[in-house]
Amino acid sequence: MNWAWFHRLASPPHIYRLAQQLTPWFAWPAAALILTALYGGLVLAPPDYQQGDGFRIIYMHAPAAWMSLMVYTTMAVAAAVALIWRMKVAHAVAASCAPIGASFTFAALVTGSLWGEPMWGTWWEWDPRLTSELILLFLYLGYMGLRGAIDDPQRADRTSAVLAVVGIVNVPIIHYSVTWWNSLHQAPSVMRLGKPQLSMPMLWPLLLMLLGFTLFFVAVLLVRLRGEILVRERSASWIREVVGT
Amino acid sequence: MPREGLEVENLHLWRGERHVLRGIGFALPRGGCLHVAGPNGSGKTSLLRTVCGLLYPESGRLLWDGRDVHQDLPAFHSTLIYIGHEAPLKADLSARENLRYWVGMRRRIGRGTLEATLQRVGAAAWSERPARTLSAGQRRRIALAALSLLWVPLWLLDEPTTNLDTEGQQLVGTLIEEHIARGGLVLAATHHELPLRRQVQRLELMHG
Amino acid sequence: MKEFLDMGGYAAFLWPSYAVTLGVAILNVVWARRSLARATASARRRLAAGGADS
Amino acid sequence: MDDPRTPALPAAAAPALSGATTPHDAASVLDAALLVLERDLTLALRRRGQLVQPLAFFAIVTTLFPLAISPELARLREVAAGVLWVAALLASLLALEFLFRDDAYDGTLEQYALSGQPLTGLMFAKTAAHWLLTGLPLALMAPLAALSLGAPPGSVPGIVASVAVGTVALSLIGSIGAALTLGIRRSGVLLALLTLPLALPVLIFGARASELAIHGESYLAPLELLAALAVLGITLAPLASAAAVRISLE
Repeated sequence: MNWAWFHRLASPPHIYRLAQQLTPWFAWPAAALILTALYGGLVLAPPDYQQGDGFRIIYMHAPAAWMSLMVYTTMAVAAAVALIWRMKVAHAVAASCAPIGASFTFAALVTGSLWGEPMWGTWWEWDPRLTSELILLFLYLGYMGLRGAIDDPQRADRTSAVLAVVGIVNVPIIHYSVTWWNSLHQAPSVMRLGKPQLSMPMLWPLLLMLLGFTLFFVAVLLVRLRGEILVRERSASWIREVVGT
Repeated sequence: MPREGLEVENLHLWRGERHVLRGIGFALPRGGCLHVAGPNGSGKTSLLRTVCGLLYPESGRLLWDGRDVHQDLPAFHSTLIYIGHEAPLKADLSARENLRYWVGMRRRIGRGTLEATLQRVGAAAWSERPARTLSAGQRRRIALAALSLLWVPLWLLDEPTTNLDTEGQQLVGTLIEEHIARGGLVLAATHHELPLRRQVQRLELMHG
Repeated sequence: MKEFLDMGGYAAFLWPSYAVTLGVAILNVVWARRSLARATASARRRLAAGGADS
Repeated sequence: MDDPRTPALPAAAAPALSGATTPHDAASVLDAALLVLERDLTLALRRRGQLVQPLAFFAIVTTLFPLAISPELARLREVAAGVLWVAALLASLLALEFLFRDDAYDGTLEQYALSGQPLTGLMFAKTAAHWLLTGLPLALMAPLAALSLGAPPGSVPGIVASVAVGTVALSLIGSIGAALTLGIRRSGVLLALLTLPLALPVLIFGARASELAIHGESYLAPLELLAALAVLGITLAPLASAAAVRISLE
């Protein structure tokens, strides 16, 4: 099989320029979708019959939680690709993901807690989803800590890539075990951080929001990716072109 | 047409920001010895570690008997022994135990062979002492014993004569010469001269 | 308008959660741009220092 | 070459020198793995002090709880399983720092990586040695700690079984963390940060199994889950730690 096209496609200068060109194509639609979804979620959607207007936190909590997992998955897939094919660009993708994912995991925890207070009456409940989210934050912190502790950039890339892959194998196991544990100890009276019954006018802003945040992630990733590629690239010829001396 | 032995083509290696190896190339046929020379920090150790597959080069090729070694590293590894600055010895094990564990992982060795080799490198007298109590030169001699016990074709030696007395250095020379004579390959990195009776190929590395 | 801001009594929980999430989003844009700028600057410095390398 | 002090090698030691074919006396993976295991056990027995440290730590931590909570056995019994498992987790974490450190320092890992033997198998042997030296003793000590926390004698088999199986998984997960943090100075806290989240399922299932055993109920379900984790760890963890070790040598 001829891999030449693949290598050309994945070559740092090509990816760099592609990232530069594609960024606005993700950034502006992301902004438009998120603004539309905000209007839909805050104004058009009717209050929930049980949770009243409080349910509207879902328009922030769900995208943040979605980002936390999707970004981790992206990071782990990129890390695996980078390890297997020794692709520098894939390492750059993985490295770009971590801070984005960690920050949204943090947001998911805060919004979950803010949602929990009116629903449960406490700021923190050992709800399985919040607990998993907390562990995910620890996984991100471990990844970033490991990366930061290794001086040699290539070794930092490859070591943290192994951790990302190990982590993604563990994420479903952790989630399962936490759910299992919770089902043993959960007092039945406490309401779960559940999805309210969403009618159509409540649902579409949520879907737009999820799509908007996904595009937003890609846009931010593309910007970060360019920086990470520059850091890893030593061939002067094309760098001079793009950074302009 | 595949050639026998080791071929290195246009090797480039980066360590972080440093461009350590800049287009290194050489061919080492069966029965050949290459003396890698150069000042400290010129990349001698990096070259040896790249050749044995511990470091992955940025570009360039490494061929063993005409095949790219990175396609089957374990197979390539079973044809070589690499000895770094320090002999990999456990302080709490005796010289003999160290040798048995080190070599035994790769080759079943009989007691007689082990004793004869210890005798030959002049280690018989202190082979029961824990490695902790051995001098640097004695530790080197254990490494020499491993070298002759393993019986693999490709020797990668980093500063093989360091810490050895005159007699020990002669032993290194003799071992290398015997190895070449039976068709082995030796890649020795040292800024000293190799204690050999004849001239060998030389690769001079410059400051990186 | 006041009614909208009050959010049926959930304002104290709802608005902070919007602020945190959207704030994180905006911070991400800032961080990303800053990290790109830093990488570009360091690439320039590297080129200026030892540009002959290929 | 005719130096009298360097007699030629005996003929038996001189098979044909060949790189392409495997010599008839090449050691198999199993030979190599058993030697690694034997070597680690021998070394540990020569350094008994290091061996006892995690166990002493475990004993001290489990002693702290009655002092911190209450001497009432009835109250302690409620938390006994949790105390036991958190202490076991921390004790096995403590022992992890030694898993690869000396081998990395003296060049042994390098020789493992260059031995031509699958590094995965050698890592598995090292992890097995680690379990024999920490996990197994912990499992044997756990019932004593449990009894002192008010667990009934009938719970002993369940506690031994759950700690024994659980520490297999802990050793395997820990070996990944230890391999990833190789070459990092003062890696202790980072090692904990990497390992503890991954070890969470072991803690959950293990503590549940011990709790059920203490209450005299069937602990089979969580024990099976623990065993599943251990099997998964046996298949995947040595791969990951071998990869991490190779990277650490770069």
